[in-house]
Amino acid sequence: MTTLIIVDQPPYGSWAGREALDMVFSLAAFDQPSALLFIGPGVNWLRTHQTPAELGQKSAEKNLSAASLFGVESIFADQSACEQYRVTQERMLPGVALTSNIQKILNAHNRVAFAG
Amino acid sequence: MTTLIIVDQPPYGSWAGREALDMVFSLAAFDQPSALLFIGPGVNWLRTHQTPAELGQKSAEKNLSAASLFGVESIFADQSACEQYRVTQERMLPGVALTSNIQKILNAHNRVAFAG
Amino acid sequence: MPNSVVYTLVITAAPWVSQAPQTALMFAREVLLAGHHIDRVFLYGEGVHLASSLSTPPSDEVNWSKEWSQFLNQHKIPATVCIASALRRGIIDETEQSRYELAANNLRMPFEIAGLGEWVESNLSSDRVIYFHGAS
Amino acid sequence: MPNSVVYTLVITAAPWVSQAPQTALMFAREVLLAGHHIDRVFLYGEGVHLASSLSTPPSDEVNWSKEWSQFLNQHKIPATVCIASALRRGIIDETEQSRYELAANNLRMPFEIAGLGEWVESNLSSDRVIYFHGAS
Amino acid sequence: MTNNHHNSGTLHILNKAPEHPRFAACLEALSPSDTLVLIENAVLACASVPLPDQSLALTADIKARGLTASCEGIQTIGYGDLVQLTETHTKIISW
Amino acid sequence: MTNNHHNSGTLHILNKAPEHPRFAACLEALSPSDTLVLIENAVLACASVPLPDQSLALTADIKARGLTASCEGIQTIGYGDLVQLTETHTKIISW
Repeated sequence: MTTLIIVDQPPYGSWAGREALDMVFSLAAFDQPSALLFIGPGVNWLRTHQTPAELGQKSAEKNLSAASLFGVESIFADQSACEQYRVTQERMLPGVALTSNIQKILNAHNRVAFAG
Repeated sequence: MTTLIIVDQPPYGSWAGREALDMVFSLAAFDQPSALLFIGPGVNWLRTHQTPAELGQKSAEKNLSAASLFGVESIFADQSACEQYRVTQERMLPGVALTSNIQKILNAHNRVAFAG
Repeated sequence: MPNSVVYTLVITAAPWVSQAPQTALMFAREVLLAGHHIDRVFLYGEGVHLASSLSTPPSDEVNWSKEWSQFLNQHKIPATVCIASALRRGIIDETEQSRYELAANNLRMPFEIAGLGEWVESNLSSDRVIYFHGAS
Repeated sequence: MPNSVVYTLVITAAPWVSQAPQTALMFAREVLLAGHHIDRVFLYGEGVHLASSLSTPPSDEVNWSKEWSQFLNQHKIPATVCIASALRRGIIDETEQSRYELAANNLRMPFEIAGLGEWVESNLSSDRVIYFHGAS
Repeated sequence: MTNNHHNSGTLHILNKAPEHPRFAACLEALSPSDTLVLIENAVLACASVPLPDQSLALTADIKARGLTASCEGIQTIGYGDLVQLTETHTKIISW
Repeated sequence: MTNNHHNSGTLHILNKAPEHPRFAACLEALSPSDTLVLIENAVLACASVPLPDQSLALTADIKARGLTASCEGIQTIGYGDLVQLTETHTKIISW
């Protein structure tokens, strides 16, 4: 029973996305299947070349890169949001599955939650 | 020099509007001129017949009604937002000036702020 | 009771900011009235502020932290505050106070600080996990 | 200095929730570098959490409460926490602790608790009042 | 509200005002067999936007906001009814 | 960024993502003589929506979000430049 965590907030401006990732990492730590879905401005998590040193925050990109290492099953992203924010394939973290059918992703997971 | 405080959050779901009103009441308490502008879903503050007893919150309507008593100079509201939310004249708190030109209201005040 | 359902409630937004803790409390009361069971209440993110022992609203306003605490005590429902969310936001129990050599603690009883593992466990042991988020 | 400008900075969102306290600190440093003056920093609404003495982020993350407190101390800038916002959210100094008979206090130095009157006064005495809000 | 058999659709609990991006995201995610419950700020939608047939709204939130007259077209429920819906739906998403 | 005379327009400081209702409200309120500074989440607009000519964006926020390449069409500034803008504008609105 895979738990899907949805991220709809962009990184750096708020902590909501980081807290969503922590949920997914915890599921993985306890060997529970998990997946991530990025929608709306949340897809900005997926852009490469993030350099937040000047803000004094840790890299969201590095934070998310740990996801597949930690055993997160799938990382989905809304294709139209990626297009809107120009998160193109060559500027996107590897391993992201684009979808144009959010409803289908939601229906395929028994437990679906936002972090906040 | 009148300070204009803008409310764009509806009542009850968050405290932002109440904290905006507190700012206006404080200005009035120190004899400083103040005004309120309601935009977007913030116009739901202006609807009469609010009965929040079941929620365990104090009435936002009563909270706002105190504004003119406390010496707030003007209460403005975005006309199109009022129409969108069907806050009609007969269901609106008295003393609200409708505007279709937000820019003009903003330009007429030297200090303009949101509560959050 | 054949139709009894086991719930976990997760609150992710703070009182006096959002309506989430209020809605969650109304919901929780009806869960028990319907003969169901609340396995755990879990506070995450901004929700951890509900567990502050120092919240002091004006005397003519409901104290949602106190109301929640009374409800939990009365029905002996375990309530967990996520440790990572709590430490960042300055919600501290005696253990964390001494671990980090802080000047005070402010966790309201009966809330307890623990990791997200408790949430993971609730996901497994509960029939329903219901989230109460903020509105903004 | 003929072009010196007097600023008040108002922060209305919490650290580890929003970027507001970080942006405000970067801005404040540049204000002083430019030879201007900061009359007061005012914490309002969710911003009062910046004044918690108990915030304990992971050791590899910046502690924004501590950074702000050091900046204020170093430059002797008064910092006021709105009393109404603070009491509801459980940010308490010794005075309020004894007034409300609470078990602890958690206001970080040099922040002081006072009313919105201080904000009104800053509106009069400062050339610029700059607000730093949350992003959600 | 009285049937006790399980519903195969998803129960969506939405608390955001219609302007909030998550409001539109929720409505887009709704399947025909799903149920939508508007709570807190989301009940403001009763006065302002077209809602799908499978929408319900919390009475206490409607009354608080002075919307009783504006919400005549929508079925209203109490907190107990909401609990019952979470009982009959195995899958629930809070937006 | 170097002139020291006062500007009669309003300085708008915007930190919300383009989906946030306050983003649109801010852009609607902009007069031709005003200046708009995008900070924090608002710099995401550089990659996604058309912006008025009088727009500036904070470099640190652009770099953090990996948007340097996407923001070539917009003038970028540092925190010190933002301070200077608040010095030359007597009227400032933070959205």
